[in-house]
Amino acid sequence: MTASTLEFDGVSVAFGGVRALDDVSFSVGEREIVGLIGPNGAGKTTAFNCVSRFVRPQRGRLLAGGVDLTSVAPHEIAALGIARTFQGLELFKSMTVAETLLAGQHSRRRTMGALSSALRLPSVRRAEAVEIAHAREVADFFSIEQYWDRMATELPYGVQKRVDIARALVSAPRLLLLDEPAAGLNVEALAELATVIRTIRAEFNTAVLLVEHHVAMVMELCDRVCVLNFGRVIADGRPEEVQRDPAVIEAYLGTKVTDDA
Amino acid sequence: MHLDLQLITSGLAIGSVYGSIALGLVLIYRSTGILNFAQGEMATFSTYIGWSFVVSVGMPYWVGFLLAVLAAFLLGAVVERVAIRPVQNQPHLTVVIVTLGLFLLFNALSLKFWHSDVRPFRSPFPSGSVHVLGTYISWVSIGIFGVSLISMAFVGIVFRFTKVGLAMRAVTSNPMASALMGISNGRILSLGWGLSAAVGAIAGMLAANRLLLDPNMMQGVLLYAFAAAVIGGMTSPVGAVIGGLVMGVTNALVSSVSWIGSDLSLAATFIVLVLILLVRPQGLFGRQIEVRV
Amino acid sequence: MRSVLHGHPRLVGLVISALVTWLLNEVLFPTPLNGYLVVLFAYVGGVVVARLSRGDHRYAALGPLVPLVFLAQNSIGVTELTQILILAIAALGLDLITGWTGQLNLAQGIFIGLGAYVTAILASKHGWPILLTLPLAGLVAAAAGLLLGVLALRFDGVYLAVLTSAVALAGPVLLLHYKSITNGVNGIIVNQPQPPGAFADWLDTDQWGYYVTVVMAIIAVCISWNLLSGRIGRALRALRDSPIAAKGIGVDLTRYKVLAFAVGSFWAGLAGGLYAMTIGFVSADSFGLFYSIQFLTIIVVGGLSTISGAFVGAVVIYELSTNVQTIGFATTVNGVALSIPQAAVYAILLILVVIFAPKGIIGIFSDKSDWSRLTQRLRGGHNRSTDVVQAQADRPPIVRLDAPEDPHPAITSY
Amino acid sequence: MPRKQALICLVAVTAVALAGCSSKKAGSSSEDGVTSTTIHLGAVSPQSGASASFGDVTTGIKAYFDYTNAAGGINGRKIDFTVLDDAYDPSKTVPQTEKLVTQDKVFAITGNVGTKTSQAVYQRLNTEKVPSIMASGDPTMVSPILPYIFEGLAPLDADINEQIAYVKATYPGKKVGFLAENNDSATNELSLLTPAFGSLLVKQSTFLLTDPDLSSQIVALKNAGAQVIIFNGVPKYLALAVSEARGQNWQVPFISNNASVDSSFLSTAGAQADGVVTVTGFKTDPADPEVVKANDILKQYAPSITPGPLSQEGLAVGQIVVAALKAAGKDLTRSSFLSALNATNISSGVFIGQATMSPTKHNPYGCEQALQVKSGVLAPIGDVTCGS
Repeated sequence: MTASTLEFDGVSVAFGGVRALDDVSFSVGEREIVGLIGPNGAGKTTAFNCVSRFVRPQRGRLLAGGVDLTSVAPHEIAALGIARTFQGLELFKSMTVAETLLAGQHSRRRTMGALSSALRLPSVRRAEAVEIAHAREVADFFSIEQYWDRMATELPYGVQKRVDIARALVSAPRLLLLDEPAAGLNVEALAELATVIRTIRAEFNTAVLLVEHHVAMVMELCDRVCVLNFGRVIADGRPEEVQRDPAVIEAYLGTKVTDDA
Repeated sequence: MHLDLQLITSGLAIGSVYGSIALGLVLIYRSTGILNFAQGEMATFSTYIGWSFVVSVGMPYWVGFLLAVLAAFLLGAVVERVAIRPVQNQPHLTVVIVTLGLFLLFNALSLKFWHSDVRPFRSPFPSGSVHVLGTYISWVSIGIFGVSLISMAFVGIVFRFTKVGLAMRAVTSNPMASALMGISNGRILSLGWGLSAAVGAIAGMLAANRLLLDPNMMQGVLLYAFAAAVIGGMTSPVGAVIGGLVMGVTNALVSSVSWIGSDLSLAATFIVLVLILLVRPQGLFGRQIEVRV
Repeated sequence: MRSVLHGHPRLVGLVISALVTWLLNEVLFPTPLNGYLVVLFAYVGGVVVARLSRGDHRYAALGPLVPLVFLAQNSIGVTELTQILILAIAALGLDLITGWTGQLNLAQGIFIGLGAYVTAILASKHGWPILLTLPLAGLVAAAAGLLLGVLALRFDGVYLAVLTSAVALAGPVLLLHYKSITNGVNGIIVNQPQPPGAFADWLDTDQWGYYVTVVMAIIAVCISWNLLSGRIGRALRALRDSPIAAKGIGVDLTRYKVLAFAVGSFWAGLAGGLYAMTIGFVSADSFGLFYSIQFLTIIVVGGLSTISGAFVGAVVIYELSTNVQTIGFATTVNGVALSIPQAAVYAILLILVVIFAPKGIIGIFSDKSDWSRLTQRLRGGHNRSTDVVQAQADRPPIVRLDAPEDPHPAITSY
Repeated sequence: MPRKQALICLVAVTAVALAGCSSKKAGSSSEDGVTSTTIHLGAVSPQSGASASFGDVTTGIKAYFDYTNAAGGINGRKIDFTVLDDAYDPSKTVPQTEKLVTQDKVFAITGNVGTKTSQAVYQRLNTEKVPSIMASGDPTMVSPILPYIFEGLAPLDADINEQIAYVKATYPGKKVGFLAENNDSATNELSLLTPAFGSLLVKQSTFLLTDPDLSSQIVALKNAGAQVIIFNGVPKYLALAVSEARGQNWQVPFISNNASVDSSFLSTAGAQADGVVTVTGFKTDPADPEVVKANDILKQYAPSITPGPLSQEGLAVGQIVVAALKAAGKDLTRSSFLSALNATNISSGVFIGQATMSPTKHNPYGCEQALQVKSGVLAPIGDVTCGS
């Protein structure tokens, strides 16, 4: 296994008296696709939100490229090469696809540059030109170029989803967090999604951590699967190992192991 | 010492006026989610209607009073129907601008129909003051305080125990679901505005004797009433009235501090307000809004 | 260049407004009505700028020139025009805070007052040349705006409205109190600057003030456009549209919100400096809460998050609030002439504009859906009850204002 | 793209140049505003907003002009009087006044209302050589004398000096409290009260027009041991102050500025108004033929307002203007009008004594009398004093 891109090290989170995460440890290696699954309320989303720093762990460390994420502000996560998508998409409703993809590259310029922006100095123009070119490449990859000047929120749901993923990828992250990417997709789109995610890894050289209800897809797609139940890691390993794990079967008992949620 | 007590009772007296206007604000905010800048001016307008019934037409006081409250109710419902509903689906700021427009409109109409003269309007309460603990409290103030408590109880009961109140809460928190449950959203929203205008009219009619009736009677009050509603947490009738009292007493007390004095009391009062909000951003009686990620 | 009257809804709009204006002017009112004409011109100017600036930022600099149409018509005086441009500069600043960043601000007026005092004090007490004081007026206001911005981080929605209105109320009172600096309630008289040498032959004081204001307005527009059309503008809209996703892409909400307050207040301060220079008299009680609220109505009526909207809004609101006369009907009832007072006309028109053009006057021209909504309503063709339900469900929270109407620049034209 | 940019430049330059051309000031000429049948006069006053009641002054002026027109006009001409609204905001007063001068081309400004709003325009009106009578009593605008600027209201300091004299004579050695709206006229008054009373002035308490009541101010004055209250403000707040004091069982005497003691104060304060003292330059006896005539004019030509000190002041301004226009003769020019204004000497009318102006005195008032409310009516007390 290569050096880890993201490492959970004994992370615990409690809301009031409820332990959402209890001593969770697992890691995502470089260019690895890892699935995070578990029954409802198992703590998947909380784990995800810990990485985005929307939730602060009470104990434990979260390492990304040697930096402890618990000590950085939420908006600094992107600059560390971690990008995420949202289950509710959270597209910017005042922006076109093009602007969304430019906004996605926000973290690539480190300074605010208020003064140089106000005067629109040549450096700003150059940076903008580079960003536009990059945005076009990414748009091309996701086949959303024909919507370039359309308002993102006015597009069909499937296209919006692609815009959401493109917005995350356009920042050239080392780790992409996908929050239930399969939600709301039909069967064909589902099949396509797995391919898309693999291609993303190949093309963009990024590791992927996805939270997903859709167990079958996770098993097919992921290099490694981490199963949470009641805030604890009950299994962590290759899909076929995990699938056979009695603890996992027990956790999913009463619900369908293979299909949706 | 007793003079400082006088300050507090004076503050309580004017604070109950703030509270009674704040009640109307809370009613609208809670039943329709709108911050109504026109609350005070609508109350003034309704008070003039009452004044016209009682003084110009010569009706008995309570008949004129009831007619004015009824007129205010209709006015509120009509305003909701004509001016607010068309912008219901616009962002809040747009709705706020409409209520500002209503503010200007009712002010202009009061000015047009009744001119800027200050007019005397008798109070239903006896004139004169009671002398307790070395302070003088006018019967009018006691009356306003009492009625604002009754209004508060009324609004609280409407919200908590009646079907209408339940429907109001349902409409604000989940309009789609409440429509599916067969609640007529439109009627409920009109009702909310109507009730709020009626509560405002009651406050205006009772306070007119103390504030003196002129077209700008409620402008100063409205500023404090906003603050009162916010301190009270925007949704709580009890909070509105207590917020009003807090604003009244704070204003009276800060103006007696020698280095603040009366010319800075307004500034000082609002600084106190901001400090309270810094400590409790949700107001004294508001619930902490859950932060959803 | 694209046709100004591109598309048939706009044509209908123009014809209707022309008819209405004619009707108001000829049939109902005996007196000539400059005010209504000017509003109509603003409307036409709005069309031109909205159409031109769609897709090309260079045209946005035409915003300040909208009011010029009226000057050419001789329906407006140079001092009036100067004041309209000053209002527009400050409104542009408020739009940055409220329209683009979604922070409701009821205190814009006090920052204008601050700038006005800086210019007045430096110019009349310390003898500075007025033009030198203008940037300083902006900077002092920006510093104060920065402080308010930091405070505003803690508040949201109604609470932010109350915080900023508290500032708007307390500000003038404090300015009046510190008499040794501000001259208290007596105010400060500023000697208006004469045009410098070369211009003195063909410009008088008012015209000089006007040209200075025009130049400042164009600078304000250009800088605002540069800021808003690029990375910073996208960050501000991102944090307004979806704070969560904005954090996700790396926007530092705190810094950008405060930046918006500081820059927005800078324009207010600059406007204040121009105010002192062109009015020649500064007194704190001119900058109260109602003065501030005026700027909210300007940006909403003109069109939120649009640069030209600030200018069109300034023309319309200024004209409505001063030059629209009492509507006196030709008819009388029992010998008493019926009339609607000017303030009521203003209020009614304000409400009508907001109801029928919720995205502002600029919005009418850059978004077809406004017109289709309007025509649909005129035909009576929509279901009320579901409308309200939808309305309630859709209503965004107060700080998340609507999608900006500004025609989004096609990236290709950068 | 360069073509587009060039186009923009062209449009912009044309527009700016256009603005320059069309606004090129012709300079107001001596004959502006006068035709063979009309004299065009104008004024800016608050018609809307919180200070709309000050607009009663221009309503009074207009009533007198209408009355004059109905009586045949002035040397064959009728007065055409335009009043524009500034909502008491100087940033609107300047453009509105300019509009009267440059677009409406009025002959003279007769009755711009208010001190801070007039402050913003009086110097430019003098520069533009437009004869202007400001409806303000602010002494700074007429000292030093500017040739084109006159004032139509009683000078504030004359009223105040009379009040001081009254208090010193009637309540010698008593402690004085000053209760006033936080505005320029109050600051002005304070600068006269402070040297006059010295340490006897124990407390100054101010209020804003946004204050809903005056309870804390009254308590503060009472705490400071004030035995006489000098008030400067508007009728509503005088009524609030009196009723608050009486409500606290405090029978302190009030001395008020004249504008506050109007019919609305008398009716709102009711019996509590009794004893309030004020000083005025106007006749008030309802039986006086001049007062009867004034009230008749207001009733007929300004039916929408209740006659009071403000409309009465307006009437007086109208009377001074009309007298000067008549005296200027058939060949009315600005210079003949100015000479006539400088020679103003009116002995009949609503003023007490004579209204006179001269090249060294641009405010017509001189005589004052103290009045006291007795059984709901203002009655003179003491003698008329004239001269400063």
